[in-house]
Amino acid sequence: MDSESLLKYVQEEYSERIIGGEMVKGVPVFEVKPEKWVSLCGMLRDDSDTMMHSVSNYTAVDYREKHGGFKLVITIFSHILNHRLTLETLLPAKDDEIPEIETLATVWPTTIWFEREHAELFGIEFINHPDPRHLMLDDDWDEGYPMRRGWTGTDFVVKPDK
Amino acid sequence: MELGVFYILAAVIVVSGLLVVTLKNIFHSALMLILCLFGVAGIYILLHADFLAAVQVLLYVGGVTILMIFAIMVTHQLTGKKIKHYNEQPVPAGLIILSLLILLIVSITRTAFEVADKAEPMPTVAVIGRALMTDYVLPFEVVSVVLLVALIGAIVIARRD
Amino acid sequence: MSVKQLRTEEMLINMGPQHPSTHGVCKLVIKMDGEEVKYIQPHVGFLHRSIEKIAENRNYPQFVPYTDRIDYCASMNANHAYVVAAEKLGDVEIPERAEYLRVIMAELNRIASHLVWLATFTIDLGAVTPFLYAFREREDILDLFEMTCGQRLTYNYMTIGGVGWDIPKEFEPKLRQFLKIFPSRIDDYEDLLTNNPIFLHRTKGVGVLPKETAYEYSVSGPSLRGSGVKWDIRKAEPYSIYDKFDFDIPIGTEGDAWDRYKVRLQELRESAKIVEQAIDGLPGGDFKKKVPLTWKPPEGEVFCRIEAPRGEMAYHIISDGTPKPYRMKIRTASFCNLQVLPIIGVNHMIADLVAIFGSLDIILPEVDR
Amino acid sequence: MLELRPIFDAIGEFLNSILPEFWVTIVSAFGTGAIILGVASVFVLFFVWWERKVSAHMQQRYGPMRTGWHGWLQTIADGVKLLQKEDLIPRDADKLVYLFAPVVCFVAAFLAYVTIPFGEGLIVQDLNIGILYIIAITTFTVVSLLMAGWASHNKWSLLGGMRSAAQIISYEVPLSLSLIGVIMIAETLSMVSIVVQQEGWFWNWYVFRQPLGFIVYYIAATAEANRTPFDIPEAEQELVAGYNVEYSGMKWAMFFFAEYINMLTISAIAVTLFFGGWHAPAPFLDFIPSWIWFVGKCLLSVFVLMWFRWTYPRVRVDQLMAFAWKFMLPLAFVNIILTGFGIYLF
Repeated sequence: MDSESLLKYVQEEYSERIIGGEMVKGVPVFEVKPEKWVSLCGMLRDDSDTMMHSVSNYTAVDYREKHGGFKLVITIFSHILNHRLTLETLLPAKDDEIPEIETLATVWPTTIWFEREHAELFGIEFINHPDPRHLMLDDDWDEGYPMRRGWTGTDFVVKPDK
Repeated sequence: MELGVFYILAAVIVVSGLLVVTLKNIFHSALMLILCLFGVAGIYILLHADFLAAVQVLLYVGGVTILMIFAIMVTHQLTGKKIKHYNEQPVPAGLIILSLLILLIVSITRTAFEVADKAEPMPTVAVIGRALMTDYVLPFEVVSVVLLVALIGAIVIARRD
Repeated sequence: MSVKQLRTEEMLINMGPQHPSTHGVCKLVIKMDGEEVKYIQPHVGFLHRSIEKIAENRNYPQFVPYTDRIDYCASMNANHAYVVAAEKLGDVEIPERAEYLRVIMAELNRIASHLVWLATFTIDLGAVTPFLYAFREREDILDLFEMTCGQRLTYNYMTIGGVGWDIPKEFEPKLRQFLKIFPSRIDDYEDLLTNNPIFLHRTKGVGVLPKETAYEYSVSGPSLRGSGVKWDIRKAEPYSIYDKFDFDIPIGTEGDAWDRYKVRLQELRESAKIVEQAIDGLPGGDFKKKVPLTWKPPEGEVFCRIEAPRGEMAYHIISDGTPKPYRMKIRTASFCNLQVLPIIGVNHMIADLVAIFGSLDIILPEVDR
Repeated sequence: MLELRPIFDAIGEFLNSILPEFWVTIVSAFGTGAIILGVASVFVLFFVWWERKVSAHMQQRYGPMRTGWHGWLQTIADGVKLLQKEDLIPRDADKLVYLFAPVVCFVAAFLAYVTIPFGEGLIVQDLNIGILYIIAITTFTVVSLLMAGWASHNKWSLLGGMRSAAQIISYEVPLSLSLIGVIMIAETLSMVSIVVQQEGWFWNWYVFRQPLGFIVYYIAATAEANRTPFDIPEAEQELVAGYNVEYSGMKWAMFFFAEYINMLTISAIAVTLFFGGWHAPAPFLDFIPSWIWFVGKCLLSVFVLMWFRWTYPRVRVDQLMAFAWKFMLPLAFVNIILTGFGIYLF
């Protein structure tokens, strides 16, 4: 399916799950309601017209100043139909709040590591995550969430072994 | 000189044999067993039974004890250092050992050991081979069958899980 | 001594971070029943440099050297992914010569990267000699790069708006000579490995990656194509000028280590074909369009992906109109490919685990970024 | 002409003339031991350098070039380095066993040299059970590997030790059986007698009567010596270095030394049993001393072992076992049966 018809198709089929959709540089981008996030992803995967069975990228963006929360952005695509689209959802959060959302691991297992990374670097909690450990940072990291904007780093001191 | 060598070997055998049963670490016991069996092979050489000595080393050191060590390594619990030897039934064990000791003493004292002449060592391999294939062919085959049965039995037990 | 004490137990082993076959600093916590691996858990992050955070504090052109460090075996491709994304973000038109040079360099680097893979994979299987054979050819490519940009590992060659330097005069004859001998060198590798019964036994049926699992875990690159999926971003979503070249996408059938090996060897030949076409069609003219250090792309975001040697490499750049990106997410192939290791690596011997790890072509700085 | 036998005979006579018999025995025992140790050490030094050169030239590089002419001093420099290295003992190691493992390995490697005829009359003791002795004594190597693997208190070492035990026990069987064909034809276990029977032209060598036996022997011996493609007990890429991962300095060097000595041992056995020992391939070449022929053949065999190592990938542990039991063992039996028929018919 080409991008135009994909945009139209998703807007019509899943209108109650999305807030809006638009074309950004030739790729359809949809704003999804946070509570419908997982169910929409699952439907897009199983729908034989979209067949989005792979994740190209999954990222979190700190938009606390601009939109008042964190955005999750996932780019999914189909090997067979050769089309891709981007889904976005806004998780409201202020200051040091930790927003929560259902995990996508049930839809695409590859998101497990992406979510582990977002959880430790951005401070987003993924509910029912199968493996909620740190991925990149130390297990006992307690210096905040480095990828949040405004995090300036800590004076890193090597702690002696306990 | 031979006597000196004999006493050295005997000391090695007795000490290592004692250590086999007294050491707390089962891996060390197995190593001591290798030393003990090696000493026995040395005695065989002193007696000009060189074929027997080589077979002793080949089978007992190269085969049996290595398999024992292998089993020790595979069973994780045994690789720790805190293995304790303990006797659950000391009385029956003591009785058996005592009777064995008496049997040995009796048989040693009753046998009249003939001191052979200083004969030149003979190639024993051909003689042993011929004996095994003619006079003792039946016992030889029976032993083989017993070993085969043991082998199959081991496989059956190991395959159960 | 009870029977329970005599029971054989699973052994927990830390494979890594210092282990010769984890290709960098990765730790695999594995549980072994005898020689058989029953459970694998990769631990990564030892090389985490938070390049994404660094990106937020650097101007766009300043960030190019950092992309080199994401994948040190294929820096050109990592450069390429970044500059293509940034140019798409700012709608920068670049001279045609620059596009051709980029393709030549990217494909040469793909060859170099696959050669490193071949070398390390065979050394994982215990064959040391192909390692040095592959490095011999890689050396030629590195000489070409050195001639062009003065670097042998982290090139910093491509810039937003073109490439940093034009190729010197002696580049083309040397490249043509390399292209002439290279196919026979690939035949050498095949002689050493492809028909070697030990190699066949070590790779056939080892680490089978079914198509469905590959989809679920977003496996990409040769590892995906080994499973029989004809998917190559150079063909599926042509970026740069890849639509101008004629090349095939080799695919496997079973998805085992053998197929991944065959696919990569075939890709060596295909990449050489592309380089040949590109050097034949190399136009004259400018090689770079000047982009100032304080280049400001318009506000907006872009997601752009390319086919790196290890698979899909993508940059998601969000710009707020300032000279520094608001957020940059780097999606790397190894990050997803490594996730599949615990799935396809279990119930194999530990020697096979090493072979599977090698056959997936994981590079750890790419995972950790 | 340049035979070494008369020299040793002269030394023996000289000793007999000045010392009582008991002391002659002692002195000659220690003397031969020292000579073997010295000669073998020189061989090992040479092999290490040679293996580097062979591998380098197979891989289109030079290998060591800086220390001495074409790097021939490199091994000595390495030895000096190893002597200076810190001798680490892991904290949780079983110290006594840990210390003795390399010693056992080293000694076991040398014990085989008692019955190897290096040239005409150049043998320490021509035992009646020569071959059997060598097969028996080389099993001590595996004991040392098990000791090293177990005592290091390292899981990789333990795995390496287990692998080596399984491997060597498995390959011991086809190895021993492959030699039976030669023994059946020669009707003796004595190494010297076997060599004497292969006198004359090269087609008298047993390799032409026992090709199958030779192949089985050579493959099994490669496995016994832990050389690639059967080097799974140390498998650098899987087990880091297997049983010797915790060893450093001279202890590690002793394992290394033993490995090269074993390489020479299996080559020497192959030469003795299958390639006519010290005999020249043709009678008119007899003017060249016998020990040169023997050493030359050994070096050729060692070169083939190196060639294997730098060509093949490593097999997997289960494939190794399957190969031993399902292929090598039947082949060895077939060889024995064929030899039996051959002896019966001719």
